[in-house]
Amino acid sequence: MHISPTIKKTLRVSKTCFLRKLVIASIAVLGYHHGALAAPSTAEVNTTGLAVTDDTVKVGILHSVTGTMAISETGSVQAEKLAIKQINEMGGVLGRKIEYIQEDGASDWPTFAEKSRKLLVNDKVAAVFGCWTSASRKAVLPVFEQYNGMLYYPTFYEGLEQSPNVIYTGQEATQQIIAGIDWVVKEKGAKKFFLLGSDYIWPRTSNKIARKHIEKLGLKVVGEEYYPLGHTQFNSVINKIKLKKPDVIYAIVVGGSNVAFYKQLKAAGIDMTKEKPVLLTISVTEDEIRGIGGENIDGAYAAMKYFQSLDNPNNAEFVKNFKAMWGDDIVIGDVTQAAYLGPWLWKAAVEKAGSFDIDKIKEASPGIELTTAPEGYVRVHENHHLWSKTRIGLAKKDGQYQVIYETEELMEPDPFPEGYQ
Amino acid sequence: MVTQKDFVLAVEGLTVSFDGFKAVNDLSFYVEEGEIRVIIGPNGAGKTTVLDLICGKTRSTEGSIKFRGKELTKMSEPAIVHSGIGRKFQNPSIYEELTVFENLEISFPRGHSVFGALAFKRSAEVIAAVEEVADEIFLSEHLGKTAGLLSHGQKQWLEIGMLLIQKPDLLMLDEPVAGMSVAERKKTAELLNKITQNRSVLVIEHDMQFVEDIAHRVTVMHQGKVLSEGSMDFVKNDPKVVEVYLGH
Amino acid sequence: MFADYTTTELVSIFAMQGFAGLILFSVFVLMALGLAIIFGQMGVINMAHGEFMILGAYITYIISNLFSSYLPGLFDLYFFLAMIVAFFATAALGALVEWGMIRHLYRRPLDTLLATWGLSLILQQIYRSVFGAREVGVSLPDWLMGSVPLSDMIEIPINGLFVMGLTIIISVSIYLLMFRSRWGSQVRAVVQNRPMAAAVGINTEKTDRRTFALGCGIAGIAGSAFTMIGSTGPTAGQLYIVDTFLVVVFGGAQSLVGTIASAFTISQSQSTMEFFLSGSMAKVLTLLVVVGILMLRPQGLFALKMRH
Amino acid sequence: MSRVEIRSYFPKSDLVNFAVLACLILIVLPLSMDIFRLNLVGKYLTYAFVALGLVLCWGYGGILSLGQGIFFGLGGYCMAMFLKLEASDPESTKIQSTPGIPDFMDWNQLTELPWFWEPFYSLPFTIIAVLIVPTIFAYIIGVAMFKRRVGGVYFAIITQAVASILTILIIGQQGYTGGVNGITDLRTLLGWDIRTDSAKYFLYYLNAILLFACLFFAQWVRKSKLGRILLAMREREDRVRFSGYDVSNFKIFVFCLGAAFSAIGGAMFTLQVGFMSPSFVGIVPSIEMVIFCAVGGRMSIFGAIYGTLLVNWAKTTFSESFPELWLFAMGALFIGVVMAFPGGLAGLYTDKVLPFCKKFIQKTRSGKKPQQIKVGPPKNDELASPDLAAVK
Repeated sequence: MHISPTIKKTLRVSKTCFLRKLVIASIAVLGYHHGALAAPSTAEVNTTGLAVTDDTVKVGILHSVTGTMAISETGSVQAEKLAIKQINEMGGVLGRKIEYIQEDGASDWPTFAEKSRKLLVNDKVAAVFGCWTSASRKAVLPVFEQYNGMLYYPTFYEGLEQSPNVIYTGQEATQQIIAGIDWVVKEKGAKKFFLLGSDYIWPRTSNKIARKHIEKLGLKVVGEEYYPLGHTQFNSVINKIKLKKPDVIYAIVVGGSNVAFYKQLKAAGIDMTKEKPVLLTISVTEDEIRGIGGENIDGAYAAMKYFQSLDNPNNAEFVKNFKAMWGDDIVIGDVTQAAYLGPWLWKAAVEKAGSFDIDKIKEASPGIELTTAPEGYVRVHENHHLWSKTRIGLAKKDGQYQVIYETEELMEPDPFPEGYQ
Repeated sequence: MVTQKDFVLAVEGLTVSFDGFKAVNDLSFYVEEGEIRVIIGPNGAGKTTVLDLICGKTRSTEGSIKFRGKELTKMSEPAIVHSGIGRKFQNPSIYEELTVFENLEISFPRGHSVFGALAFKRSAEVIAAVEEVADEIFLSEHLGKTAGLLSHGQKQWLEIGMLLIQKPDLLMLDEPVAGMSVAERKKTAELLNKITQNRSVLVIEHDMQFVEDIAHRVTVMHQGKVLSEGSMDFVKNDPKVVEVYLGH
Repeated sequence: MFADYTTTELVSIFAMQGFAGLILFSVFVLMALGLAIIFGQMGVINMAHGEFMILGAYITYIISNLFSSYLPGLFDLYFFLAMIVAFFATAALGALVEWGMIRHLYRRPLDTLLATWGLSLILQQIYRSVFGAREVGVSLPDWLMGSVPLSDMIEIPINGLFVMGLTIIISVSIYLLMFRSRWGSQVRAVVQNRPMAAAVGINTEKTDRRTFALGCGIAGIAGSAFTMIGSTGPTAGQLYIVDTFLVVVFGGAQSLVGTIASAFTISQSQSTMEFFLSGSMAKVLTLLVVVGILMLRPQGLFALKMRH
Repeated sequence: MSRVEIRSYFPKSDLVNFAVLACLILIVLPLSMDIFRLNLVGKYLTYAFVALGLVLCWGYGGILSLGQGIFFGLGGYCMAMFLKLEASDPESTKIQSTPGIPDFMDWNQLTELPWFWEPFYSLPFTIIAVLIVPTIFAYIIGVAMFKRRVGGVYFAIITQAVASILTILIIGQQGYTGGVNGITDLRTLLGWDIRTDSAKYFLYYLNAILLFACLFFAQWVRKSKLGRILLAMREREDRVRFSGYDVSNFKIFVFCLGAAFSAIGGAMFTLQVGFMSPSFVGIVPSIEMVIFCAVGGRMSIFGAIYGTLLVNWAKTTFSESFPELWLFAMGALFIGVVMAFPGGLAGLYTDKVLPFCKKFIQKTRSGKKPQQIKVGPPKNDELASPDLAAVK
């Protein structure tokens, strides 16, 4: 994986504040004396008429600020703004400060399509960081492909998609699922699984992958249930769980339903700390726990690539900066971290390509690596997804996860898993 | 028992109960061809309910209503109307947002199906019919006026006119002169006498003077039953009727 | 369908599902009682009912935070205070809304629907601005958590029992208030014949305002109780509104007993079906059956036949 | 039709309205906007179909449906199914385990096309289905409700419930419907790329022409006896019934008509936006469409279109600059229109602007001398207006 040494260096130095300041200072000094060197000419780096001037470059942030999804997407917006701010403090991208245009998708898929068209056609942004649900991504995807835009999509999702115009900074389903199930089988001796989800594509596809994998291991799925989005009564399914006595409840419940599900699970006498059964989820990040309440989910396990409690210097720095910018009581979940990677990956790609042109970025993206990622180290795969490790977190009363396991190797992203379709 | 063919309307054993309360209880009466029958009775006697039952607004629990030998109790309201019964409501029930012309036109018996109404044309025939009725109900000067702007009496006439244009065989009027001035009342009696030449009429009324003016026969109802029936003079002197009226 | 289970299991299933149905029933009753008063008695279609409930939930959230910061010793008891405050706060908001908006619209029920929908949007945005777009977690006192085991299969959640108890208390209070108090007879008089009620000296405006406020207040208590089983977020109220209206309409809008009966029917059938079908299909079937029955009996289960 | 007939169906004032609207939609907007904005306007105009149907249903018929999104969605889905099949030819889906079926079916382990998708290979069938499927659905609901005399508030609530049932079904049956994502990534219509600028212009004009066709039809219905019966019915249902009309049939008709209009809007939406999703079938968009109609004026077919354009324009502008304020504005709009201007824009125009203009004209004509202006209720001739003029 080729990456220019200077970029690598730049990324590494961002690790500590002191060094970063030094770099900014030196860039400033350089810029002062040798302006032409620091910022290559606009005509050179922008041959397709994007909104790039001699000292600014426009990007778009497209998330729901209103509507039902605002709950989830707030964290992503904050992370993207933080990354942009930090990049600007380091001197921007190719010597240009990033200016962002924020649009509201209003939790409404056609609005997402409309706004993405606005960002690409009217504002001619160089990249868009945004979308959260699969539905919103599906709605904007044709727009990005038609107008040749670049989307950095942060959410873990069901896979089954691979567009040259999208960099998927979250995990696709196999990365999250297979490692999680392997772990619970090996460590907890699980044999019987109960699959549960909200009724839409991500939980359904994920459960399909999970079921295939479970059955391949020669184990049993004893139940599979879906409830409409926003459903708040889970007593029936809890009864079914009690009756089927699975070893693992594999839960992919989302949104407000989550809160109801965990509260009712606890109230019904299923104490997750006793691990009878073990609860393994791929949909509850620290963000969701705030609504659920730490005491209600204490003892559950989650399989994803990032937890706020992850112990490494990159993450310590990230959490510190995030809190400094957005307040001390904020929590950071998996998607928030993935959203934070977006601007950095884009910056790296632009610098590697030496241009803002979308086609060049597309080409330059595979192989980009971030050693400064809060989750540790990520690398862009040929299929525009990220190589990343999957970790298992144990939910604690204080609303944080304790990381108890991580895969040794980076998991290869495989959006179209053989035999799972 | 007389054969029903002699009657325009034969009501027999009619009963309706609302959650156990029998508003009309085993009621029977017969209306002859060309007769003006007035139903009187104290409040709550079930007079309006009888009209509701005949025109199908309320469904009977038991009993039969035969109009020219045809059973009405199972027919839909529009079908009852088409068989030749017209009904005026207690409060003037006209379309206040439409003009007098349009009010009458809607009641003109043509284009009653959905597509009939879409294809309906305001032909010379319709205009002539409307103008003729308007003349009868003293409103020919007001054809273009929005009906909501008419006086109370005029509204009553308009509704009667809306029935006339249907050319019904049996006309049912619920308190046609309520709220009218003396002059209007006289005009209405005149109108009723004119229009009842070739049809039967069933009237509910409280105004005894008016009843005397128009009634051929009177049926007195009390607590859902017929209390007395006969000419105005007869019922006026019926001790049962006196008892009920004075008792109140 | 039944073949997969043994007889003892089936018995347990029905017992557990029956109980789950009872919890659902309590939830429905709590949601619907306030609406039944507002819609059934006053004819106002309050689409913001869910947002009134969420106000109650947010108040519970605030009070639980206040207790844990300032009176941690009394934390176990905060819930009762929270419910009372929730009641009065939502009732006050209800009275304000009635005064500012609803009273001008009594003759146009369909317009109350649109106006209150607008109100619901505004309230949602206020919640979002004040409490943030994310859901808030309301921590419960320990005694409300956990369950009472009856057999090794059957366990009864304490918060479920609490909600049920609350439902009974509120239903009985409403009954007493509406049918045994002077105020209740005034409300019913106003509903049945406004001019007459005014003529005999009832202050109809005041009665309207109090009735509306009472309906909203009950929504507040319901919202407070729902923090135990559901989520508290700016848009959570919308999840309830269609179900709630169906319960009220199905019961026969003017009958409080009907509301309770319909809540019972819908909740039991839904929870039984949920066990044998997927959750989504159970929901669809329940809604279909309710709509179907409403077509056959548009006046609802318990409407009186009236003379026209 | 005689000249008199035509005049009675299209009185002068309405002809002016038609001309103004045509001028705005066909000339002014396309000339003053780039294709991106024009495409947005085209999208808004698809909602105008729904609002137009609501004017007839709600304004004239007094039937408030909170489920118009159902028909918009069904029409849109019919069109989307055709386009999706075209986009799913074996060549472009060859990476799937079952090539030749839509991608989402493949993800859901479907190995062959469900039977009800088959006919959507045919464009003529699709066009008929766009109109017929929602209309039949509306007919079933209408018969079930109106024959049983369910009306008013009850009808509104039940349509809402039906909308939520359908949403859950569409989302739950994702193998057949595309689930919550909807049917996306639609590219061509009979090989013609619908995403190009020229296609967008064409579709905009097609949309506008269809809208005008619906407007003319609505105008005809409104001015026919049926329109007057609807008004009469709204006011005195019993009177109409006892004048020999089967009231329920008229309600069913106007409800079906509203559904058919909405369905055309839905199909045009799919063509212009390039996808269809269950979020249109739900309650929220259905109620929003009612507000478009209310803002424009529930009694005015022109108002419905201006209302739709205005609200959506405001929505786009507001949410671009102050996303947080948008809901406040929308909420205030709902309350304001209902409480202060029940007649909507159209009412404002006829009650305030028109009299003011007349006064102004009269004043300027008669110089400084204030002329006697008619006060109180308008007299015969004014109100009798063209209809009666045609009679006499």
